[in-house]
Amino acid sequence: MSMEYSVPIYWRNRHIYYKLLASRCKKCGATFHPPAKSCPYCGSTETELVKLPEKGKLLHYTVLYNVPEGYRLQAPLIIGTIEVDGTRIVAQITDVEPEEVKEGMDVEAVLRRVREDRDTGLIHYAIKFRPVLGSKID
Amino acid sequence: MSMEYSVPIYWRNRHIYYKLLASRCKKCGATFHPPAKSCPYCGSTETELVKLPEKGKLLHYTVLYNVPEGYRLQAPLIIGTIEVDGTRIVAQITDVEPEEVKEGMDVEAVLRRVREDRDTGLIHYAIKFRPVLGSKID
Amino acid sequence: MPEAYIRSFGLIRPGRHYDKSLYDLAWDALNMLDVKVEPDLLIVSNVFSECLSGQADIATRLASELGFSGRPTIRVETGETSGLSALELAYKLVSSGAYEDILVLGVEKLNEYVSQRIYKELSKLYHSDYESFIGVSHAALPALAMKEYMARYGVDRKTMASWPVLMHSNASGNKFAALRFPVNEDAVVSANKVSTPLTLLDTFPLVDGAAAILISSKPNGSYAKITATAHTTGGFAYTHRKDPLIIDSLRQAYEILLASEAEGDRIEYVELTDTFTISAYLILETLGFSAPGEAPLDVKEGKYSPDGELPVNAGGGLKARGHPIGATGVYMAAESAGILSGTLDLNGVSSSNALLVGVSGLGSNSVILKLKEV
Amino acid sequence: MPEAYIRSFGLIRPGRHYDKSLYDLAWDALNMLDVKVEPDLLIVSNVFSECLSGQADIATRLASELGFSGRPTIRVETGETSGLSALELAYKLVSSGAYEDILVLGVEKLNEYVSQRIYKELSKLYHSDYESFIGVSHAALPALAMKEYMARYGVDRKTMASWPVLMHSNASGNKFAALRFPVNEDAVVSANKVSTPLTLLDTFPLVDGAAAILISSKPNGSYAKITATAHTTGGFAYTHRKDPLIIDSLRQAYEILLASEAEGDRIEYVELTDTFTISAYLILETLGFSAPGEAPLDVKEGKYSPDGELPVNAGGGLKARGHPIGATGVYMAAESAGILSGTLDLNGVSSSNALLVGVSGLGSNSVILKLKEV
Ligand SMILES: [Zn+2]
Ligand SMILES: [Zn+2]
Repeated sequence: MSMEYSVPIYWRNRHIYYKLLASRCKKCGATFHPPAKSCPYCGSTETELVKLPEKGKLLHYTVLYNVPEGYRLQAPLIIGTIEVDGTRIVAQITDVEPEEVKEGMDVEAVLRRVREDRDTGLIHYAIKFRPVLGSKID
Repeated sequence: MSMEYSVPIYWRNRHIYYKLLASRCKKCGATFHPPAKSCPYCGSTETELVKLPEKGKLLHYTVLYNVPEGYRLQAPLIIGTIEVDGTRIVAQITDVEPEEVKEGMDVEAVLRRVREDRDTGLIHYAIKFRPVLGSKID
Repeated sequence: MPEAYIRSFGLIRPGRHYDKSLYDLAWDALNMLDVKVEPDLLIVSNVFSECLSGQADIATRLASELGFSGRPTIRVETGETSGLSALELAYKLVSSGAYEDILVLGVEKLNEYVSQRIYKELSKLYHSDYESFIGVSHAALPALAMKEYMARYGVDRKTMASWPVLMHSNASGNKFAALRFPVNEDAVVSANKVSTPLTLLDTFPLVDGAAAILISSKPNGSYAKITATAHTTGGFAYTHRKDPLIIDSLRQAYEILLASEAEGDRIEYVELTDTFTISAYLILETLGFSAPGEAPLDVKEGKYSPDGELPVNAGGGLKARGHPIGATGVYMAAESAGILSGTLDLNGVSSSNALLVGVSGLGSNSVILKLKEV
Repeated sequence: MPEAYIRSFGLIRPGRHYDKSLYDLAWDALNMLDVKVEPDLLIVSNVFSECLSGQADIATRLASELGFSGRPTIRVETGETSGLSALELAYKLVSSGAYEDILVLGVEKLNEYVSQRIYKELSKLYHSDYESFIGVSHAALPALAMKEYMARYGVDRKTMASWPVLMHSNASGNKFAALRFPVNEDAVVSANKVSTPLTLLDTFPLVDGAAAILISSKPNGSYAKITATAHTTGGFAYTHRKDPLIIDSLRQAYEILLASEAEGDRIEYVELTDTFTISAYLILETLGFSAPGEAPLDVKEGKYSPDGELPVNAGGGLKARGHPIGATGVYMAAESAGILSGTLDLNGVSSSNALLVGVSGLGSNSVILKLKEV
């Protein structure tokens, strides 16, 4: 099955995939991820990009078995909600077995392979979160 | 690039791809191809499948260079409008070089490979038309 | 000002119809209508035809296939609420006098490829540049919301299973339901894991389906009337919403709907988009029918059962009747019109009004329709 | 009864905007509007977002990206006439009093993949179960119609090139055109073969684009008004039409439009969907502006030039301004509103009315709008 993914889309989104960027609304002050030009809370189009710290706390996670086409090699995926400095992020949790994941554990951002495009040979990367050393056994 | 094509769609359409079937409208008498449940001319839903003769006349043709994804191996394609017993059909013209095709030539239906699905290894067939022997030099 | 009536409806049993094309399904639904259909406008609700059937301009193709050539047609799409959006549009156009008879046709043909491919398509209902890209399928975000719900309100996994148990029970009494077998809580909890703690029985089946409704300004012989609608949008990404357990767009839509009604009669029946078990609970709580954290127990105690205080999804809902994405809203309206007119027996439920509640994703948009008996 | 005015419009120059997303393009077009936009409804016209951008429910995603969260939105799609269908719908909803301000946003992002992939998507505008399957691309059927036209009327290839020559000339004077270079007949004939005898210069460029129009019931400060529309469907397959050189659906739509008008003023300006060279000729002849077989010579002799008897596509048309599929109809209306209001100079054309003529494929559906100056 095809795993093709648009090269221009990936290229345009690379800052979101490679760095922990969020948007901050100048009107209502909300910070949100993924970044967007308009504030989802108040509709203001006055927003600015902010860099988030790379450490956060895992709030909730799920182990995803029914992955979409293109992600089968890595299944199951661990997907978590992470709070970073008050901002919630959904991301993959990596470098850990599903049974070792604990809600509340400290996690940090790392760049990891998300998918491979079999047809073009391209490899796509994005930020995932891994447990901070020593945090697993909290 | 992917060449995937739906297996159920191909299977359901196999009668159209393998046989020269048209629909005849019981209300206005029109015969049309590809077959459909409703008559495109009068809107009647009283139609019946009819088998067309396998020989016809090439009305017009084009040599298609910008083929869609999945058809590159066979490019350029010769696409023609063929009149079979008063019914017009659009189909590929095969077994002939582009420069040998003549409008007005007699053609006959044959089953030929239309596309290959690289991912599944499936080969898709459909009716094409080839010049009737001796007709080329008319 | 004219009113907008449901003059006729038709629907097929959702399922894996490998032997039928999208056009065949629409044909079958259309042929169940009990009137001669000569619409001034055909509105088609469909989400995935370009990608799964390889056909753009599906509305025109359908007009041609169904014998409506010549008549105008448009396709309307708003994700999982597409069918309700199409009906809302028909309501606006008929009640404003722009058209007299509009045929709304919801149709979706998912089963043209293997499930993996369908999951990929379904993930397009979420934020494609971030959520879909990092591998979030259609089930992962509901699973995260479910985890958060269970943690915040202290609800155990078995109690969470109340919803699918009720839906499978309701579907057993609906000849148009895809899954007509009962399940118990243990079966739900121990079913195949899809995205923990969410199992296969917390999700909708991947079905094809088609349903048709004729909306008319003429009351004669009609089954119900549409009296009010509301439609809102919310943050598109899961983390673009303040609280994943409150559906802001739905709360706003419900406030708009209530404010638009002169007489606020008590809601007697609800159809809602229980795309996942958690979706049903969040909708019931956002609308105020259950207090936060109490929907699962309310379900379990029978509040929303066919003989309960407020029957919900008497035909089995998305969970068990099935969720043919673009067609679903039309199914909801068709089943409700059957109940309101007493012409469709769904576990004995009768009612004089119905609230149709649609949420796409986990709240990217919400559409509500109010129906009344005629 | 209220009327429907074009209160404001914005558009970006179509092109290959690799550095901009679909949302960026929409943002840019929206920001060109000269009023604060607070629409009661957002109608998005787009054909290929699911397959090329991986995003379903593109209307809600756009509402979220553009700061319209909360407001209702729907996506409308009817193939190549999508933009005109969206505008027709806005006209019906505003002129019937259902809404006061509707933002119509046409946006298409084709250039996310290589051309081969885009050709595959474009072939979905044709009959997918037969035509697309046997390998017919978007250009093969127009090529067959072109061959038939040349044979029936005895028009040579060089005369057929009159249309692209005029369109490139017109586009040179349009700052919003994708291709702003002149071409001559020899250049058209000898350009790369796409599908003989049709060359690259007989086809539209593969561009991204976005255009926005605010339709309002309030006349103050508006640029034009929509006074009538017609919308029809025809046979979906090429061989489901009696004569490939007459567009039945368009003829029917034009008859409906003319019948709906109390006063039949002379048409002074036309915008039409010249998807291919042959499309322009067939539309001009079906509408009766040129006699059968005479459109190419009429074009060559200047009848449709900016200073001619009936200026057509003063901004370069689909051929040279560009054809961002779902956005195209909105471009047509925006450029016409610019001409009618005297605020956009397209080669000096001025007019008091405009006919916008859209045909999808070679006649699967047709949509016409009539605009007048205010
Ligand atoms: Zn804000
Ligand atoms: Zn007929």
